[in-house]
Amino acid sequence: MDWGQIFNNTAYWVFSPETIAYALAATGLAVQFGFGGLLNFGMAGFMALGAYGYAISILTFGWPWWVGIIVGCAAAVVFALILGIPTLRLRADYLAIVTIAAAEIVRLLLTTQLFDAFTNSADGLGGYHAGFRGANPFPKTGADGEPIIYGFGPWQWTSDQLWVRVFGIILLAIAVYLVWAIMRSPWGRVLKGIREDEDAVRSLGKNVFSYKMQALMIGGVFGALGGVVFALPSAVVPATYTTSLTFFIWTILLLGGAATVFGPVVGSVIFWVIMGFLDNVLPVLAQADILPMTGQQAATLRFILVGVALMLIVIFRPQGIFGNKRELTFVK
Amino acid sequence: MLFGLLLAAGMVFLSAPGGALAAEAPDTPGGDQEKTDFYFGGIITYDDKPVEGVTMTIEGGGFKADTVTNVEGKWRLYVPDNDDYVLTVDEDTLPDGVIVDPEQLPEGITPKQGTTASFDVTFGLTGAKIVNLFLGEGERVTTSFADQLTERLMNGLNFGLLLALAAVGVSLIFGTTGLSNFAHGEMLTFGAVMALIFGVWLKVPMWLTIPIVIVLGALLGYLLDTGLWRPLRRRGLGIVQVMIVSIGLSLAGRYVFQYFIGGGTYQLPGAGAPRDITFGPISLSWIDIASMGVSIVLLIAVAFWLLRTRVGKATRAISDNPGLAAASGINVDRVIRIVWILAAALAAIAGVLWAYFRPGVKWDMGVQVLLLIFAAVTLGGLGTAFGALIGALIVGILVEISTLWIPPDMKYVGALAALIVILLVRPQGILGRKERLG
Amino acid sequence: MSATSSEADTDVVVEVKDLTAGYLPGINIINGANLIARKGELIGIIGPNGAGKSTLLKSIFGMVKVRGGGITVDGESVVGLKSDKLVQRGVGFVPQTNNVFPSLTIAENLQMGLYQRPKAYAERLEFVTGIFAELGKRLGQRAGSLSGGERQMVAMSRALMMDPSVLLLDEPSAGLSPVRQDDAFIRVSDINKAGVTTIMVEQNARRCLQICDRGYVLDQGRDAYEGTGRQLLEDPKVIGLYLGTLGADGV
Amino acid sequence: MRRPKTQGLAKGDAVPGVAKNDPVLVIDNVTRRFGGLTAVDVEHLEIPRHAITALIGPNGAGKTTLFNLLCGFDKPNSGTWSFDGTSLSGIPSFKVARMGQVRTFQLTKALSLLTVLENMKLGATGQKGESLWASIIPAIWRKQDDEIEDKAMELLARFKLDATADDYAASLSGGQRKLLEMARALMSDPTLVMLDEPMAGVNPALTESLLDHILDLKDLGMTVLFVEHDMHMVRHIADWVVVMAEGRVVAEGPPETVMQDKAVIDAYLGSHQDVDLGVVTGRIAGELGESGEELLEEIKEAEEASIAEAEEETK
Amino acid sequence: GCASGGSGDDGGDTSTPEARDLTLKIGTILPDTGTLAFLGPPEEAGVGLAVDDINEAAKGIEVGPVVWGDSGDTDNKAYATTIQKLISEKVDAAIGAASSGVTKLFLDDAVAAGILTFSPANTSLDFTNWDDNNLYWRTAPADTLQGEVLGNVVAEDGHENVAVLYQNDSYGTGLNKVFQDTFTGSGGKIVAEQSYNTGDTNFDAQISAILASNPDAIALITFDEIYTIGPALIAAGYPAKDLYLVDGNLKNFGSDEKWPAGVSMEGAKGTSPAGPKPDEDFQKRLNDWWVADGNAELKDYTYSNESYDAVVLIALAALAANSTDSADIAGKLQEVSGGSGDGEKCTSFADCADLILDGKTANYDGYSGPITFDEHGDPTEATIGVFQYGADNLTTRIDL
Ligand SMILES: Nc1ncnc2c1ncn2[C@@H]1O[C@H](COP(=O)(O)OP(=O)(O)OP(=O)(O)O)[C@@H](O)[C@H]1O
Ligand SMILES: Nc1ncnc2c1ncn2[C@@H]1O[C@H](COP(=O)(O)OP(=O)(O)OP(=O)(O)O)[C@@H](O)[C@H]1O
Ligand SMILES: [Mg+2]
Ligand SMILES: [Mg+2]
Repeated sequence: MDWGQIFNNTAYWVFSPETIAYALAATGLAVQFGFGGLLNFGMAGFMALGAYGYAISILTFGWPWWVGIIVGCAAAVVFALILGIPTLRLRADYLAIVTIAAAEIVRLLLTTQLFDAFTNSADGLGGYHAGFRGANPFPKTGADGEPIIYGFGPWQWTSDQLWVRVFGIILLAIAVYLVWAIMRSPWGRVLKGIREDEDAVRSLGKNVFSYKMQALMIGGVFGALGGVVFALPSAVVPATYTTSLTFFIWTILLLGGAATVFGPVVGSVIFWVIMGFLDNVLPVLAQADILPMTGQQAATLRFILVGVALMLIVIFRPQGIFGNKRELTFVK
Repeated sequence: MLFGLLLAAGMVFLSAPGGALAAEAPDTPGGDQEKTDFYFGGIITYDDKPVEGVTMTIEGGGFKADTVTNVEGKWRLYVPDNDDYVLTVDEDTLPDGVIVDPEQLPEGITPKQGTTASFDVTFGLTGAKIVNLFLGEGERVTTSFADQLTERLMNGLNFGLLLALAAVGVSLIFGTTGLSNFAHGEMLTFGAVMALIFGVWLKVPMWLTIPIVIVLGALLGYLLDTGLWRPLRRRGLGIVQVMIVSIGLSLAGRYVFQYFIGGGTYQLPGAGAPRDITFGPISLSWIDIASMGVSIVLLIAVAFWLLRTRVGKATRAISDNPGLAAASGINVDRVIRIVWILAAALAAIAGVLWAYFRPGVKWDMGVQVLLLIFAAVTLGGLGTAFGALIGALIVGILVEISTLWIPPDMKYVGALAALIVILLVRPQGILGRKERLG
Repeated sequence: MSATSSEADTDVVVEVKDLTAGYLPGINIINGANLIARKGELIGIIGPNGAGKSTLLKSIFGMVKVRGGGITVDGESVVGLKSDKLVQRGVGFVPQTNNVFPSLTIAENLQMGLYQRPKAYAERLEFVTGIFAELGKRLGQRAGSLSGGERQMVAMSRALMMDPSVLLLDEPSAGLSPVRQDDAFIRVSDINKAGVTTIMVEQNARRCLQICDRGYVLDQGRDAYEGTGRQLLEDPKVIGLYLGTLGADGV
Repeated sequence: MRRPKTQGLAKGDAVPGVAKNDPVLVIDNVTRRFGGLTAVDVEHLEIPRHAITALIGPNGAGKTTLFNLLCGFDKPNSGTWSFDGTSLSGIPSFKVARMGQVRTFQLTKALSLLTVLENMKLGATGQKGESLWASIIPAIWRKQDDEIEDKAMELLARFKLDATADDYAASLSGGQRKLLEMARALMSDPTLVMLDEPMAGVNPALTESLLDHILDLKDLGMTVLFVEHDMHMVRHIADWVVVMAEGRVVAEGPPETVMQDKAVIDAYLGSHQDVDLGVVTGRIAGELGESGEELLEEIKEAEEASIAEAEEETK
Repeated sequence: GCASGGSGDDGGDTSTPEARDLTLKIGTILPDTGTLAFLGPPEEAGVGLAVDDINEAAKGIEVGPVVWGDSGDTDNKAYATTIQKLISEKVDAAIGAASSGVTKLFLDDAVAAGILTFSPANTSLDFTNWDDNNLYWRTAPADTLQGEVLGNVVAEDGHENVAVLYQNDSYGTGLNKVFQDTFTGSGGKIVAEQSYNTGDTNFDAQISAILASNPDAIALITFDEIYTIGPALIAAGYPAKDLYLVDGNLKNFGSDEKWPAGVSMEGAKGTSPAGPKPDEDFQKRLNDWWVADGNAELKDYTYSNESYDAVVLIALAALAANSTDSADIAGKLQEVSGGSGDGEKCTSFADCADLILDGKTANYDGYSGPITFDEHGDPTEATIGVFQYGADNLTTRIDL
């Protein structure tokens, strides 16, 4: 068994676009749930809108890639509005179901053949990279004409791959900074207050609805950016944006700590590192007959273990990596 | 075009009789000609009856042949090459007064200028081109809208009832512990898989399998509670944390099923029984009837339990305030355990019914309805078991009838959108009640 | 604390000895508190806000983890027992806050009080509605929609339903109108006279001390003063620190 | 030590609905029904400015419900009311609070996972940093925030909560929550503060010192409307008392007069405020006195009545 | 992509055959988990058997141990880690994925890493013009051909009013469209058209809508969902002989424990790409290989032919290029498939390898039919077999 290789393959996930994308979305969820108490179970919907907004802008309308990103974010804001105006008055747990349903509706609308001309229905969209790659500031080939490989150790990327990561990390850094900045401001205080008791905050003269809406939008935009980063190096396929995606984002959020700034980032790294590690190690064990099972069962075992690992982490560190243990004494 | 594309379906070579002079219809269409890689064929009917003895002629590229339709109205004409041809129907050989009506020609085929029954025909990618002529006024009997609606309402009722079994469980768990149990779908799958193991693999008769499944379901509930949920309560985990645990459990559970039964679909004994019991437009199989019967009986039993027993009330007390419930002498852990056992047993049986309804047992069959179950529970008002029942019926019926109006690949959109709309009108759900403030 | 407690004391019903307890790790809220309630006694506990009065009651009732010291009920240690076990032993408890089941009706709230002996419902209901007649008329109303005072009545009634032999009351009079307050105190006294050992925490300190046999003043998790109700009521130090002069000037 | 009461608040005799010289809050025909129960039915009521008004009445009289209505937390079946001359019907609760009419809740609403200090700071109005864009740039709000913090600490000290400033509000005791609830409302320097049983569960010694604070506030020009069952307190600080029963205003006037009102005594106060319960319950020997005997009598009667009623029902 | 078309031609002169000593590294990214997991075993068996056959032939190319990887589905995102594993293991070619959607999600990564992606099952038209550096190939024939054959079969059976139930993805919609065009072009009418989404588990509403239109025949363009849809249709009293299946669901139900006993498909027909060679023997070999690898018996052979052929083609191309570099292999794939037009037909790896080693140009026709790639890496040629179920619920080839 080549542990070095397994380590390398696992380390890859620290800087993968998926990790960055999930971290962005989880940061959005931290704003919505961790700080604002909004049980948004529709994060996949926001991500889908970001990704599709980006892809459709480029493919159908021929707009530049950065306009695509703006369109994706705008779509998320509009979705937040449509979703928020009627539902933010609902009790928290009702909100959860409504958002889950709304995200599923988004996915189904993207899947149906009704809008095939824009969405390519179930097949999804791809091949929109030219603009983004054109903006790549890192030279692709060196003087000798050979492609340049950037990075070191387990992290080696072509210039396009590097560009996706750099761009993603910049977005993530901005998002994290914003969250950090606004959550220590009076704005954040109001939001946290709303999480605890809306009526009390209302009685103190704060426009609760407006704050919730702002949180939903900010979180939604981060989610959409996550969707964009997820789509940047690959494609957008509607079946990606299932409720499982939302669940994974939630898990990531709680792994890191719900009302924390860096929690989502660390949670995302943990999540993908677990995924990557198990994917590398299990088949090897199965092949070496250490695990008495077929390759297919080993692959399946990965998800069993991912599930169990998530449970265990939440059970044994319920406040998350960065969470405050003190808070736990008082959770309802 | 150097034909890079394609090839023919026909690969069988018979020693065919040479020369095709058609006066008599061949037994098999085209049996009177030499087989080649390319042929035209078709059928001619008039008022839904095959027309025999119609002469068909093909001509093009210097080749010409004809044939006559057989008893089934079928004909086939082989041609040597992929080329453009003209196909002619000898209208004289059609029944008296019948002509080739341009209205009834296949899409994209029009008579040649100046004729009524000669057409340009070409091949597509394959070596066969079929030209069917369905002449006369064929009257098609389709199911009327009203009948369709009735039938679907019945289906929806059946579906709704089995959803209700699961939804009541979800609602009870939510009502007692505040937990949205995202692993409930797997508890359904568990029931179905157990039915598969006992009913199919171990060949236990179904009347015995069902009770076994219920017992195993209850056991699952017991084990989950003692092994997982109760320790979590002890540790004082927040409700969202527990919810994430249930998500992890759902993932693990789902893949455990896939680990053991793979990705395929299996059938339980009796699945696909004919729907031969009819009431007007509704036709049901005995499985459907048994399924609805089981659901109704179980739901009544649960309702009685909730209304009449103090444990039922205790569940609500615990959901309000577990500390105070304990202070009232309620053994909170015990009641919660009962709820889990009950919910898991109901879910297991719902899983079996779901396996008959779909039909089929599959590793992820449970998650597929999870959202519908949650929609039902929410629709009815979170934590109210009777609300869950009503919600489930609404969701079940909506899913079944909505595609009468919307595209079928959006069939869940209807139910989910309805959920949102209803919640907007009644934010506390159908049977839910508002809280007082201050 | 009091030297009066001795091993020979046979009718001690509740005894708290050098109790330490708390919520957050490392922070003790109760710091070596002692308390004794003998059979049929009415004990009052007063003290400033945050002194640990409620925590003391909750520790007795098994709702707060005991970190040191001992608690006995009827001579047996109850440390580590869960609430429902204490109910089985005839201990009743009215918490200070969140003391009703909001989504249950008044009737159901009362039934919960009798969870372990549902048969006696009718009889006990009569007893309870005899005290709070308002409730009897509104048995079907959900407790969540009740006014503050009405809730408090439901909370009291729920605990009285089970006919306890030891009653722990955390501020039973809070939020009741003056008539109802007097009523409540007199009832508590009556119940106590009927043989129910009662421990009552009150901020309505004067009223409480007027009717109780003995009183404790709890401050910062330990008992600062102890004595008969009258002694405390008249102790100038207690007045200055805990009772205030508002009620005493008798305007 | 006792400060003089504000006099001459009403324009005429102290009857229910009497007009005030300078009303801050005017209520007209406000009703609220829950199913068959009319919880609030106030024909006309004016709350005087720069004075302390007590709202008293039996449990379930509709006091809290009236608060809910006035502050936009609940919708009345009918009626109008105005604050400082602006009509408030249909105005959402947060706007009401912004206009300077702030309330507390009888069942406290501590923001559990915020520290006590944060709870307090949330109470301040007009914070620049509460807008999303400004929040990103601390320079905009830092100074104001520090001022707010100072003020909060000052109030906390007064409410004996300064030691808990950095604890989560969830860890407060019942009485401390009441205190926090009130202190937080005072953070916004309201024109009118509406306190729903602020002192229930608060230690009497502390109550006393807080009453002084309230009186100070009055001197600073604030209007206070509070619900309270502690008659000592009402007597001590209220300039005006409004009595509600079964949703209606049944009496109002200066405390001394209202508390002599026979109807009020019967329905609410009872005539035995100063009876020693120890004597009544026979726990200590002593003069029972006339009112003590009455009290016993009454209790016996009430008991018999309800037993009779219960018996009738069972029949 | 654009193949360097001319390169194969100068191999024609009588240069001395050179011996090869190549080691090829292959990885798979096929569905072991997720909704398409039932497709994994037959595909992996195809790959495994092909590798064994190649190694056994010992023609100077050896395929190293296969790096088995799970593609999962879009829901569980297993592909994401798997493709990285294959990249870091430096495989020359990745066989997969089964679903076009999944392939789309990782294809750009694979292309960036310079590995050849070879799908046995993708049918989406989007890949034809994908920016893939000529590194994407597939053996699943375009749906166009099968759709037309299906349309002709149904039409020739004389059905006038036909309903279609199809899966809403590239496979289903593509096949459905061609089928409908052909069928309506030959005089029939589509009276009901119902679709469902991948992963749906209940088709009640669709079935009810189809039956309500009283169709003469029903075309079922599905995958594994047939196990649910088939029994449901037959339970509703629809005659099996009027059902038409496609390669995604044409299975031997008679030997399949997943099919409910007693539900007869007798008379139902179906189309499927099929090679010139009979399948029975091949399927037995696949099954033997699979069982020998420690698995339970194969139930299903969907796309196993295509997977087998994919590996063989890659090996042949490597042999022809005398290189295991992905780009070099890609450069030869069209040639060995017969796409250069001057190859000599051969139907097994050993035969084709001999041709190549003799310096000739091979034109491999495999179990999935006469594969011929166009310059996009899409197969242009296929034989579509027509099959019919007998009383034993097994299919026999009946080509019309
Ligand atoms: N949401 C509601 N549904 C039904 N009844 C209600 C609701 N809210 C209040 N009530 C009833 O209205 C009446 C008035 O309640 P309110 O809370 O205003 O009383 P209160 O005067 O504040 O009493 P207390 O002094 O006990 O707090 C009570 O009888 C209460 O039961
Ligand atoms: N759940 C809790 N978690 C942490 N600390 C708590 C908790 N509840 C109470 N405390 C702390 O314990 C101390 C005592 O609380 P307790 O409720 O026992 O006071 P109390 O004497 O009943 O006061 P009050 O008269 O105000 O009800 C308080 O200072 C409070 O900070
Ligand atoms: Mg207390
Ligand atoms: Mg009130």
